[in-house]
Formats: sequence, structure tokens, C-alpha cells
Amino acid sequence: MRLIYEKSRAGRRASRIADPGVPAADVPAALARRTPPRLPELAEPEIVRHFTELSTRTFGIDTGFYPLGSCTMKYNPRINERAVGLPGFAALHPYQEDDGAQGALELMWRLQEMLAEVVGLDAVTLQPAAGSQGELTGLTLMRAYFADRGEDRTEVVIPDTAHGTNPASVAMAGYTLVRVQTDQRGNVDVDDLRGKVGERTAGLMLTNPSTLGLFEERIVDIAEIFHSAGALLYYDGANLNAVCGISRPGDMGFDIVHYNLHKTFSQPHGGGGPGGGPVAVRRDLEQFLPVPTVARDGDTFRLDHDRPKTIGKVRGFGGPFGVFVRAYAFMRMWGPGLRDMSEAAVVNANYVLARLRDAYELPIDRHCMHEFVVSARVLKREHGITALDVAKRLMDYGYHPPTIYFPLIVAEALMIEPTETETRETLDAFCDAMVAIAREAVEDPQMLKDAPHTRPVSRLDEAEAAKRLLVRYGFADHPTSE
Amino acid sequence: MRLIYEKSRAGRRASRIADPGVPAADVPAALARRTPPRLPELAEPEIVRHFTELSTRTFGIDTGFYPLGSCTMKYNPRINERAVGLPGFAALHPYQEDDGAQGALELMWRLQEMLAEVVGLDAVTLQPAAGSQGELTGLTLMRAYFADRGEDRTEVVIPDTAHGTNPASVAMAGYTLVRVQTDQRGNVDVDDLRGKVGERTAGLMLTNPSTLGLFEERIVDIAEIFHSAGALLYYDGANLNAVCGISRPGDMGFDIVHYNLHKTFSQPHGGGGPGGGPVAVRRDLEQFLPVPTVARDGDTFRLDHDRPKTIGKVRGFGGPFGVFVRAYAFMRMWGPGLRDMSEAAVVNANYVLARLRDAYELPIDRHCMHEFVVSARVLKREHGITALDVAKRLMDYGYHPPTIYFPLIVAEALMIEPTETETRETLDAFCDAMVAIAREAVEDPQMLKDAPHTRPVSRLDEAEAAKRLLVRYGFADHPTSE
Amino acid sequence: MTFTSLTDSDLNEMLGTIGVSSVAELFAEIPAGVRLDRRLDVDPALTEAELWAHLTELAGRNVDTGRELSFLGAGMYDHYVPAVVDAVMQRGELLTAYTPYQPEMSQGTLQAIFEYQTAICELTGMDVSNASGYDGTTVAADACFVARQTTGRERVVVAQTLNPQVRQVVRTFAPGFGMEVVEVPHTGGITDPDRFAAACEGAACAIFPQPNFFGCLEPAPELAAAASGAGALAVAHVDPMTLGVLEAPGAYGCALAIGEGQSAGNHIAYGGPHYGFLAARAEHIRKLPGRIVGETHDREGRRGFVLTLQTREQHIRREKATSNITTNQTLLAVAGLVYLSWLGPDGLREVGRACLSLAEHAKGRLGLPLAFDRPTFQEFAIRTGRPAADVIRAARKLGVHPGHALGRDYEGMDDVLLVCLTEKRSAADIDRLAEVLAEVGAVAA
Amino acid sequence: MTFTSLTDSDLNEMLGTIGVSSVAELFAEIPAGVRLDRRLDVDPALTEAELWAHLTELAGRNVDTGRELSFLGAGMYDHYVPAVVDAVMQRGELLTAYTPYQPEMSQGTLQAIFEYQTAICELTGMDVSNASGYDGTTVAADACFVARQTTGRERVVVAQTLNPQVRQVVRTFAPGFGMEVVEVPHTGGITDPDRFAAACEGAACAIFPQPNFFGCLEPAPELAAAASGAGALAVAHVDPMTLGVLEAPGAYGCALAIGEGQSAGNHIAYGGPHYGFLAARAEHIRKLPGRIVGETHDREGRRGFVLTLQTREQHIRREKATSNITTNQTLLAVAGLVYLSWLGPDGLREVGRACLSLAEHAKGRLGLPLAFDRPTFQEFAIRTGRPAADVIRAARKLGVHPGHALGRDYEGMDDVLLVCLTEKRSAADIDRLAEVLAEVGAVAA
Ligand SMILES: Cc1ncc(COP(=O)(O)O)c(C=O)c1O
Ligand SMILES: Cc1ncc(COP(=O)(O)O)c(C=O)c1O
Repeated sequence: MRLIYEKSRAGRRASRIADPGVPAADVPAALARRTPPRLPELAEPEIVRHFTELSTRTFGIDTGFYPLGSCTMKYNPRINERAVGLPGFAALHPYQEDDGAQGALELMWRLQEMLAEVVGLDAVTLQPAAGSQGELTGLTLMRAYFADRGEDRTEVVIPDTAHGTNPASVAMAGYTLVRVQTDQRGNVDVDDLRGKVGERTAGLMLTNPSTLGLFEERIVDIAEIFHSAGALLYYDGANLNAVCGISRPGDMGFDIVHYNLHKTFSQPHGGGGPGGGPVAVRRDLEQFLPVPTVARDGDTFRLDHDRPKTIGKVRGFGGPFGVFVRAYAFMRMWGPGLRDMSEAAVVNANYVLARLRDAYELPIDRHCMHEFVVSARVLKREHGITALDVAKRLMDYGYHPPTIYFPLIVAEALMIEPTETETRETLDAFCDAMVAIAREAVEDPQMLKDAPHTRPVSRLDEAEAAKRLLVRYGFADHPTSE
Repeated sequence: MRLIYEKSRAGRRASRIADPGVPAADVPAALARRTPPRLPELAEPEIVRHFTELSTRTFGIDTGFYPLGSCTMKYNPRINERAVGLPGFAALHPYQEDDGAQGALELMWRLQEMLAEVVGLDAVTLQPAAGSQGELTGLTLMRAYFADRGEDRTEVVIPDTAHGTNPASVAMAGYTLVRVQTDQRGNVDVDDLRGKVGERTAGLMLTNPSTLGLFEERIVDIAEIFHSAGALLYYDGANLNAVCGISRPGDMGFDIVHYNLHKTFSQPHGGGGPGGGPVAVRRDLEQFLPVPTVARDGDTFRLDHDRPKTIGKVRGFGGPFGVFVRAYAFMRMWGPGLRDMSEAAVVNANYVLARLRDAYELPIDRHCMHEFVVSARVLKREHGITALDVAKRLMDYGYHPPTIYFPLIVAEALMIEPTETETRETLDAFCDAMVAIAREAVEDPQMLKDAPHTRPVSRLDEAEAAKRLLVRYGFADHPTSE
Repeated sequence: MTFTSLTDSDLNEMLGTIGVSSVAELFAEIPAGVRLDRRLDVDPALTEAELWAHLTELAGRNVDTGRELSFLGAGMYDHYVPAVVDAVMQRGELLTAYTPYQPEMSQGTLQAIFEYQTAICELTGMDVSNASGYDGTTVAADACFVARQTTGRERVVVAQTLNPQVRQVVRTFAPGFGMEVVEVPHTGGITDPDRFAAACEGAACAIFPQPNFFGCLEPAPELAAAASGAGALAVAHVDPMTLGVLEAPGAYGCALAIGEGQSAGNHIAYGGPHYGFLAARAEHIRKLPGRIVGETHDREGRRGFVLTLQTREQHIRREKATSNITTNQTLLAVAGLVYLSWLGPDGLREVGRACLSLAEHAKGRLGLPLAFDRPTFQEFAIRTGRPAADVIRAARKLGVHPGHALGRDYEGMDDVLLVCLTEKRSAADIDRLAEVLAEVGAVAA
Repeated sequence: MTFTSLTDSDLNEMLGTIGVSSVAELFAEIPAGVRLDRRLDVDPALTEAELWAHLTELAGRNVDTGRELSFLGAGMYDHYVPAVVDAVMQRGELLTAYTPYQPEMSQGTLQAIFEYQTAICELTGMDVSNASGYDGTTVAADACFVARQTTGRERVVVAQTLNPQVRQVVRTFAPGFGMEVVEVPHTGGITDPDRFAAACEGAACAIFPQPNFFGCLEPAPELAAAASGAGALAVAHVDPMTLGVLEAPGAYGCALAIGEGQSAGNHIAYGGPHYGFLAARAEHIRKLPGRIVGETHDREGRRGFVLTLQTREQHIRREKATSNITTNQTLLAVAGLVYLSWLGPDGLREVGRACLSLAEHAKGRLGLPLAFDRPTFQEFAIRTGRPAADVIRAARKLGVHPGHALGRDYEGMDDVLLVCLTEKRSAADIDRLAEVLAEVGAVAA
């Protein structure tokens, strides 16, 4: 379809702006804009049609099953969208004085309390904008913690199964990365680990359940190893959907935890965001949390900026408030039933696993948590069909593909996370499709290589994109297509 | 796709209802329900997916061009949808006392005033639910008017071009129908008319511009004929979009007018409704209007129920208030510019007419107003291609077909109404498609007979539907398909 | 330009193609005498931002059920409308499409209507339902027209306990149908089957409510029998939200079941738009007004849905049609379907039970004399010892709207207040109502 | 069950297929010691209706810009957000999809981002833009990281007139990047190019605002030249809503242009979510953080869009990545695109002009001494003769929020009030502000 700029015609517009009825002012000529930006010029009807058509070329959870591993693509309740639209939330200025924002502050405070209880830690900052920023915030808290104790620790340990944001965050936080291996059962290799933890060790970053969808069986020993070395444990909360009300990171021994509100607590993913990455810490790390925090005095709530040892700010204001409204609403609707939510997620995942284990290779034979990883290695070896081919073919069956090629330690990985909101019928139909595709790999591999066959476009040439680097519309000079 | 009942599973549900926390009461056993209704049982995620998928199988104005003649399928501004959602409108009880509904009453009063000015009449009732109910209301007002004068008039004159609702309304109002012919220029045949108007004549129902999209050139003479016979003129406002601010029914001599708020004033059509069919009348008919009317005393507004000669009520309460909010919003955004709106509608229609007049037969060669009618008669005679075939084939080009086989006096009629909200590019592309189809009719008529080729279903068997009369899901006994 | 795209250059080129030199030429055929020679005398155009400010100001001057503790019902019920309903109604394709004349373009709308028809049949225990009528009043007039055409008879019997607005609308249109209307007065708050039977002799149809306008439960089976016994079509006017608890009209022999759909999935919205429903036994299908969707197949044998029995309708049958209706209330009916799907059978029963139980609790808690000592559903009529209108005015000053004054429509009931409870109200709200009623001097006379 | 579909029979059959006899078995690998042996201690679950009542109550205790005449700006601007923006954001497919890792499933999102990137490039006069950053503060830290990797230098220069929150965030993360931060104090409300030039010696980048936090217009071209001259990347932090009137950073030689997107199409929403934008000259593209969408073709030669240059990113480059970001602010950025499309170039200029003109008018009308006698845009700082914080508190009692107290972040400015005008305010509103300020004793000292 055409770009909105290709639909633009000089002189058309949707907006009408009222004349303010005061003398027209202007800026000094030296600072004035010379050539106007070429924004689209369309009447409102064409704008609505354009974005309506774009939406129909996008597959969302509302469209169908979206088992994108590690992303927890669960249903997003519509009441949450109604809630963020309340003027008292949507039109509240963040510099409003506290006595004019009591409702918002109470909501944030209550959310902090619920989040703390879910992970079993003492204090929460809602400020980080997403999981990866939660990581950077957590690592920055580590720095502050050790600096405060006058300790100079430079290394952070990460398992080879870690998500890419972990090492990236370590680097951005100025730490040196130390890698630890994964053992045969998919756990952190504790023997390998011992040798890598010492007085230079600031801490560990761990996802539990791991990115293999497996619970870290030796988590207690691991915590012991780090704590006895005076180091801290950081919990990457991306997989929290598996254990709400079942097992708490704080009880496992983690000192710092980040949440992904857009995963576990259903903030819609919006095609790539927004998200929310609150961070919870143990009591003795609380003093370093970003400002402002939300404090309670009896029945009133306030933003507390006066924290001498704070690391500062990691994002504007108190964080993505609209995301808090949705997460709060979601948690209030589940209440203590959050445990049932996680159980359903784990049951669904194990069911799909059980149905696929014969058709696809299961690298580690254990019950999974909320997601699991299978490999297309055999299909590749015997029929030349890769995880990518399987993913593309799934599109023809009407499903969004799983996460592929992650974690890196599993060849031809397909990481499948059904979430708790899918019906058994949907899971069965998906499993049937996966099994059928495994059969197609044998009978008609080329057809899989050519997949997808039913989308608005067929496989796209990513190399060409990287070569041409056409990353904006070029107007008159833009190459014509279609 | 499956029916929502086919997706239902016992024990599932979306709703949770709070226990009221008072002793449970029940109804007398004799009146209690024995077998529960088999409503769908689904969790919320499946409900959202079901209706999302249904929406993608529906073509709306937001999807594309919808030149459905006589229906004025113009763009529906999104601000109107935001407006009806305001709690002060959406959650206002119609039995609220007037002093607690001043905003709503003022809106209705202002809407009445604007509507009256647009048609050049004196008083307006907003109550009728749609155009056809406006007709029945108007005819009932005629009855009351003549009864009040002690006159016994039994006939209503209608041109052969009239929309089906006109004769149907005449019958339901207890009047006898008298048909008048259309002359060569598409006007009412005035000579034929004279002979049909007398003391038994209650009035005329006329659409102007007519359903041929032509302005009634002798409207002044026509009005004179009826008025001198003591009869009244009723204006079917379905085509008002052509003449806002350009020519007013009241000035033409009409005594009663209905509006279609869902056409001219952009209430979304909702797949078949809701609509709004206010009726405006000349001063001496005002006393008969339905109760309540909205009255103004200085700065306050009230519902007036005390109207001795009222015909009563034609619908509940004051009418479809949400429709009033949208129509009011729409009219306030155009203001006096409503004239520009109608001019644009007429320019667009004449442009399409000019581009199609060679490819399709134009029964009457005049400039059209907001819509026009062409005939596929030649295509049918020479290639067996009917208006229906052309309509179905247009779907493959991505357009909703025009209205077909109406008005009845034009064989193989295609009634095309582009409205003012379409771009010239859209009109050009549509004309190209129409011309291409005329060519296809010659080159590959069978392909047209088999159209549409690109919709979720191909041509549906209406005879089978009328024979089987399967008008509800039959659960266990329902015939299985797909 | 917000809603149009006609630039000056577009206009000039298009006029060129049309072959005129000015827009005015296009209107040359309009007789000079009837051309408007001035701009319309309406307020100047507002920008969207100005309009929004204006509308929020207007809405702000309405006291909605969120700003006042309201016990108003009387035909419009303040049930909770879940967010999914609004979300579906805002899907542009469903919102901006029209009547599905071209089924291949509108399978979504058609299937939704088919599913709606099924839900209405399930609720009412009937065989067929149309795609919706305008509201709960006009479907009563529709029912009379059906009866007129079916029985050839000319009398309509209505129970006086039927919603006054419904009766008014029937009275407005009956003469046009060539029918007269007879009302059967209530006996102690309900309709006496014998008096009803007597009136039904020779009648085309007889319409009674369940529950009735006083909130009381009618002896519906007996009333239906009385009508049928006299050869009149028995028509029950029911509230869909009661049908998880109360028996379905189809189960006690009604020919038609009609009602106001608002309570099931529509915001009260100061009276509309809402949907009226009309369901019937199979034998009446060819006489029903309005759209009916039926199942069929396409050429490849795939299931599909179409408007069926269109030969009943005005665009084909003209003056012989079963009705003049075309635009109906599809979007609101679909909202009803979404809501009923959200509720499911259990939710429907639970909401009904909650309302019923709260009402029973309120009767006791308020301690005011009941106008009628009868079983009720979610509404009941109490005597306030002074004009109910005054009680309402006084109570509203204290932020409580205590209900509807029945004296508006019924002789000798000036001191009768109709109190309504929905699941949105709580025991605490009832305590507050009791407090306020006492405070404003509503006392057991 | 609202959000899950697992009935008892489903569960039993599924457990059977899995080969376990209870759900507990699935968690057997969790060491006993770290299993939670109780229910979570959180409030009981609410129904949707209860939740809605609760949230409305909470929202009702916030005084939003519709309930108070507000002149607050200071980085979050109360412009009118048209209904089309919300309508597009509520399209379920756009709302509930995730990062377009699988382009064939996400052409809509990808094309929208490509169009967004184009709009940002047009606004800023830059060659490339990423798909969005978290907000206007974090993109500043991103810019520092880009500069660190590009220049190898270790100093960040920021003008003190830059939004204090932006400076705070830079200070938080710079140490991790191995960078130190130097601030250049303002001179009479703006940044002196010479002092700025001096600080830029050996710096990796230099960040300055336009307009600045006091509302004043900086000598942006000179500041950019000062930075570039010293071999530092010149980074302008700009408000998109000013760029129809003010020159584009690209036109005065900046290497990067960043800013807070909220003012262009997002509700203020107590601080988020919003989008930060980051645009650059083409030469920096391989160092940019975050997603970038590029155009390409499918096998049939049809145009399509994909995430490109992913080798910059964490999932491939891991600790060598240009950033750790993955989830960004796509939906808010798309809202920005819709809004900018709604405005068009003329609308953008008109809104800017309206704000500017209202601010100029207000300066005169309020008659209070300006803290800085400089050209401004839509905000200006005035001296209130008494602590601004007190003035605000007093004025709010009268229903007017007069602005932001600069003393919160700047030494010696306790009596300085930052007043903001958007196109939503009127001359009458300004009169009201003047009245209230006088009434609360804000006087020319
Ligand atoms: C295991 C893991 N860690 C961290 C992240 C980063 O979280 P975010 O995308 O919210 O920045 C992700 C996101 O997919 C993840 O899957
Ligand atoms: C000419 C004409 N008259 C009357 C009507 C009936 O109006 P409504 O559909 O609002 O009942 C229509 C509707 O299409 C029409 O086109």
C-alpha cells in the first residue's frame, strides 16, 4: 500500500486551529524556520483509512495466537484502555502538586505494594521505562551500593542463556562481563560458577525460570555463592508470569528484581512499546532508588524527592503512569488469584510441549514453566528446513511465529510461550499446525522455503534493506515501487 | 468462520458479578425460568477476537469508497464518537429532572434551531428514530391536521421514482396511494399530476433532489397545485445533502420535512442503524408535534409535555439522543459552511458522472445533484451483464457497490453517490474501475458473472436462504458447514 | 477542509471535466425563487478543540448517574456496560458500514445479526427474531401491525400496567393501522386474567408486560392463555435482563415477545439510541417487520449469511410491505450481543438475582408502605406520604435521586415512588437512600 | 475465568496429556524452600464493575487540566489531542502487536514506523531517526552513548538551561558510560556561546535546548557551531511543536536532534507513557540505539519494510551493542505520526504561532517583571515578588494553576514562576490568570 506521504496533496488538511484572537507574534528572523517540514497533507477521512488499513496489515493478539517466547503475549483487557482514558489520569499534569494528585499517587503506591509482595522484596521504584532500563537501573543501584560501602567491584556474571539486554546492560553500566555455562539439565553450571565468583564480583544477572523455560533448580546454592562473596543477585523478571504466587525471587535470594509490566501485567505491547520496568530491592538498597519515590503519610501520599543517596533519575517524572494504571487494574482483577494465572500459563505451556515433543526435538527433557524451547535441528539436518522456515510457514496457518534462534545455546531454537489466556482448542489447532509443518518439511520442503504464501508480502530481503539503508521517505527522489 | 455459539464451551465466561452481600431473594416458582438460555460461554479474549474477526469481514467507510446511492455514506468524524462517550451524555437517565439535564436539553434545542434554519421551516421534533419513521410521523401529523380542520382526506400522491418507504408509510398511515408519473426530464409529470390532486388529496410525498439525483425543476408549480387544493407537501429529506445552504424545502413550499441524521449529518450507519429522523413543520402544524418537545424559557430549557393537540409519541423519550450529539457536533464543525459541504458533494457526483457517461448509459442527460443514476441496460442486452454483475465485480476492485435496481423506473439502475468526503484520486480510481468493468463485460463476461473473486465468500444463494429459513443457530441440530 | 479534500486545483480540473465554468452552473436548474441568497444563519464553525470544550461544558451541566446516587429505572436500567462492548462498537468497519445489501461485503455484520437473532430467540424462547426495531415502544406498534395482518382483527388490548410510553406509541399509530386500543386497568398492581380475557374477545393482539411498570410480576402464563384463548396474539413485553431468572415468554405460549434492549448492553444515554427486539413463533415469520438474516451457501459451498425474506420489505413490496422500516438499530443490537456473550447464561442469572435481592432488601430497609404487596423483580412502588415529585426534588438536593414519580402517568398515585435497584447499587447505597428519604420527610402516612 | 479458558474438564484432560496427575507436579522442581506456601497477601479480586468504580474514584481525586485553569508546562505541554489519535491507538491490531520481528506479520506497524521516522527527519532536518526512545530524558543519555562510541571522548557538556530532569538522567548514566558531565551555567537566561565553546574543548558531545527550560530562545546556531568547532557532537534538545516556526536543528549544523515527543500527540498522563525521539545525520546511523525500519522488497518485488541494521542491537551484538533497548515507545510514536499528519505543515505552524502569540500577549497582560528579557516561545519566567510555591498554592485555591516554580531546580529563583501558554488557552484565560495573580499578591517587587 502507499505511504501516507504518497497520499499527501498540497493544500489538504485535517486540522483547523482557532485564531487565538491576540496580536500575532513571531520569533527573531535569525531563528525562524526557512523551509517547512513536509508533513503529510490529508483530510481526516484519508487519515482514518490509512491507519485502518495499516492495522489490517498487522497481526496482534486480538487477531490470533501469538506464542512469541519470552514476550508473554497475553490478552490485554479492554477495561484497562477505558481506565487510562479517564480525564483524571490522561489530563493530569506531572507537575501538579501532590494534593491535586492524590488519586494517582495512591494508585502508584498501591501498585508498589502489590509488586513488592509478588516478588517478596521490600521497596519498589516504578520509574524505569522497560525491562532493559530496569536492568540498567538495577546495575546502577549495584554500583551505588558498593560505592557506598567503599568496595570496588567490576564484574557481573551472566549465564550463556541470557537475553541480549543483559550483557548490553552490563556494558552500559560500565561492568565487565563474566559468562557462566549451562549444564546438561539446563541449570547454571554451579561448578563453572564457583570459579568465577570472587571479590571482584558485583553480582549475578539471572532469569528464573530461565530463557529455556526451566526453573533454576540450584537457585539456593547459587544465591549462597554470591552472597557469601559479598555480591548481589539481580533477577530479570521477564519470566515472572510463570511463578506469581508460586515462588518469589526475594525468597530465592535475589536482591534486585525488575518487572515487565507489559508482559506479566498486560500492558498492551503497542507494536513495540510502551512498557514498564519497575525495580524492587531489598531494604538496604532502598536508599539508592531513583527519585521521586511515592511515600505514604497516613492517608495522604506524596512524591519524595529528598533522598540523599539516590542514583538520581532514570526517566522523566514518576515513570509511565498510563502503564501503571493498566498494570494496577490487571492486578486488582486477579488479586490473590495471580497464582491461578501463573498455573494456567504453566499448564498451557506443558500441554503444548507434550503435544510437540515427538515432532520436534526437545533439548532438555524436563517439565517447563510458562514457556519452552524446542529445536528444528533435525529438520534442518535431514530436510534443510530451518527454524525460520517453520516460523514463516506457521503464518500460513494463521499464527504468529514463536521466538526463534533464542536462546543462543540451542541450535534452530523455537521458543514457545502460549500464556494463560489461550483456549485449549487454540493450543490444539496450533499443535496440529506444527505437526503438519514437520510433515511438510519431509514431503514438500520447497513449499516451506517459499512460505509465507498468504501474507500481504512474501519473505522480505533484509540484506537489501541493510544495503540500501532507505530509512525515510525521499519524496521526489524516492525510488518508486509497486 | 465459526459462529460464537460454535466457540462456546460450558463453564467458560467473561463476566464476574459481585455478590450483592444481601440475603438472596427469588421469584415465585411458577414464574421462574426452567431451562436457561443458551447464551455463548467464552472468556473475554475469545469475545474480542471473535468480533475483531467479524469486523475484518465487513467493509465500512473506514475501509474504503462506499458510493451507495441514496444513503450518503460520508466519513464519520471520530470526535463525535468521543463526544457521545462523555458520562454527562452516556450515563444521563432520560427521567432525570430538567434542571439536572440542562446541557442535554440545550444541545437538543440548539440542534432543533439549526435543523429548522437548514430547511426553512418553523418547528422541529427530534423524536423519530429514522427516516421512515419520520415519514410515518409526518403522515400522522397530516391526519391530525386535517382531522382538526374537520376535513376528510384519504389520498397521498407519490411519484413512481419514490423510495419504497414512502408507499409503505402511506399504507401504514392508513392513506390510499396515488401514483404520479415522471416525465422525460426526470421531473414529476405535472400534467399527469393535475388530474390526481383534488379535495380527497391529503398531500404529496416528494424527494428533492429526486431519487434520480435530479432537482425537481417545477417544484414551485407543484407546490401551488397542492396548496390550492388545500393539501400539504411532505419532503423526504434523504437527499438533503445536495442542497444544504443552497435551497430550502420550506422555501420550495414544503410543509413537512424529515431529515436523515445518519445521512446528511453523519451519524455512523452502524451496519444498519441507528439513525435519526427528525421532522420539521410549518408553524400551523407545530401544535400536533409529538411530546415531549424541547422548549426554552430564557436561559433554561425544559421538556414540554403539555400539548393538547399532540399526536402523542412516536418513540420513547425525546428520541435517540446519542444521534443528536453526533449530528449537533457535525453541524457545529461546518457552521454556515454546510453550503460548501453540499457543493463539494455535488461537484464530486458530477465529476464521476462526467467520467462514466460514455461507458454507461445515462437515462436523462442533466447535471446531477449529489448523486446520479446510470443504466447497465446496454451491457445486459449486448453481453448479458447486469447491474448486479457490475456491482459484484466492483468488489474485486476494492469498492463497495452503488445502490442497484433503484429507482425502479430505470432498468438495470446503478445509483452512485460519492459524497463530499472523497478525494479526487479515489473518484478517478473508481471511474477507472467502472470503465474497466464495462470493457471486461465485452471481453470476459463469464468472469463478471463469477465475481466477486476476492471476498471471503463468493456469490451467495439467496433462494436457498429463503427456502431453508435458517434464521437462528440450532445448536446440536444445526446443519454443519465449512 | 477537515472532511473534504477538494483543493482549488482539484476543483478547477474537475469543473473542466464536467464542462462547467463554475460551481453555480451545477445548480442552474434550481428555480431562482427557491435558491437561498444568503449564508445559513447558524453559529460560526468551531474547530475540533473548540467543539470539544463546548460539548464538555454541556455534558458537565447534566447530572448523570455517576454524579448522583440514582434509583431511577422505569424502563431504562443503569446496569454496568463492560468495556468490551464499547471496544467492539468502535471497530470502524462495524461502526461505519450500512445495511448489508451486498452480503459478500458484509459477512461480519450479517453473522453478528444472525448471532443476535439467536440470542434473542434463546432469551425469549421464540423461534425467530428480526434484526432489531427502533426501541421498546415501536416494537409494540410493530406487533400490532403483525396482528392486524395476521388476524384481520382491529382491536389491540394493552394492560394498563404496560410502560406508559409504550402505550402512547401504540395509541399514536393504531389508527393508521385501522385499529382501536383498549386498556385493561390494573387490579392491585397487576392485571387480572379474567378482566384481560374479557377484553381479548375479538382482539387482534393483547400486550402485557413482565415485570410490569410498577415492578410487579404479572401472572404472565394466565394472561397469555387469556389472549390465545380468545384467538388474539399473546404479546409479552419483557426486560431481557430478567430472563435469566424469569420464565421465557415462549414457554408460556406467547405468539410474540418484544421489549426494550437497552438494559442488555446499551448505555442509558438520555433515551437512546437503543434497540427494540421482536421475536415470534415460526409461523409468523412472513409477517414480521424489518430485516431478517438467514444462513445459506456460496458457490463453493461455504457457509454465508444474507438478508432473507426481503419480499416482506418496503423496497420490494412497497405499500404491501409488512413495515416501512429500513434503517434499524443494528449497532446497538450487536452491542447487546456482545454484552450477552460477556454475561453468558450464568452472568445473566447472577445479575438478575443481584438486582432482585437488592430490591427485596431495599423494601425492608426503607420501611415505607408498598403501593402493591406483590412479588416484584428489581423495582417496587412505595407510598411516600407526600407528593413523590416533591420527595424527588428534595432528595436530589442531598445527592440522591430516589426514583420515578408514578403520578406522572397514573391517576391517584401522586404519592407513589418507583424505586429501582441494579447490580451497580449496594446495601450501603440503600442505607443512604433510607436516610435521605427519612430526612426529606417521606413517611408512612 | 474472565481472562482464562481452562475449565475443569480441560484441565484434567490436559494434565493427562502432559502425564501428571496434578498441577503441583509441574512445579515439583522448585525447591521446597522457595515455594510460597500461602496465597499472595494482596486485596481480593475485583469484578470489572467494582474496579471501574474504584478507578473512577481515584481519578476523581486528581485535579486535571480540565478541572483547573492550568498554565503548567515545563516539559509537558497541554496541547489538544484530536480524537483520530485515540481512535487509531485503539485499533486492536496496532495496540496488541509486539515488535515486528516477523515483518510479514507486521507490515502495518513497520510502515507506520517508517512514516514516523520520516516525520521526525522532516521536523528536525535530519537524515535518519530511530523508531523512538523511552522519553525526552533517556534519549539524551542515548546521545551521550552515541558520542562516546563515535568520538572516543569522555566528557559531556550540557547547558544548565536544559530541562533539569534531562540533566539528571544524563548524570545518572554517564558514569556507567565512562563519562563525566560538565554543566554550563546560563547567562541572563540563555547560554553564552563563548562559555559553551570553552566547555566543549575535548568533549564528546554538547547538549543544548531550543527553546530552553526558561522558555527563552537560545542562540542555537552559535551553540551548535561552538560544539562542532570543538569536535564535539552538537546535540539540540527540541520541542517538536515549535518546529513549524523555529529553525530545524539540521539546518544549523547539529549532529543529533533529540526531544520529548509528548507535546506532539500524547496526552500528558501524569508523565507518561510518551515517546522520545532521536534523529541524526546519516553518518551516525550505525551508532544509533534502538530500532530502525528500512525499506526493501519481497520475492515478487513488492515493497515492504523490515527492522534493519539489527547488527547494532543487543540481541545480536550483546555487550557490544549500541544500546540495551528493545521495548521502545512505538505506539506513542505512531500516535505522534497520526497527530502530525492531522496537523500537516500548516497546522503545525499555526499551533506554534498561536502559543507564541498568546505567550507574548500574556507577558504584557500580567504586567509582572520578566526574570529574563529575552525572546521566548510559549513559556516565560516572571518574578512574583514572593515565593512562587506560595503563589501557586494560593492561586490553586482559586482554581488556577499559574505555572511551575523554577526555584525547585534553580538557585536563587524561588520567586520565579514559569508560565506556559498552549493553543488551548485564551485571552480570557490570561485575564483570569492576571486577576488571580494580583489577588494572591504576586506583585512587581
Ligand atoms: C528475558 C528478557 N530479559 C529482558 C528483556 C527486556 O525487556 P524489555 O523489552 O521490557 O526492555 C526481555 C524482552 O523481551 C526478555 O525477554
Ligand atoms: C429516498 C429515501 N427515503 C427514505 C429512506 C428511509 O430512511 P431511513 O433508512 O432512515 O428509514 C431512505 C433510506 O435509504 C431513502 O433513501
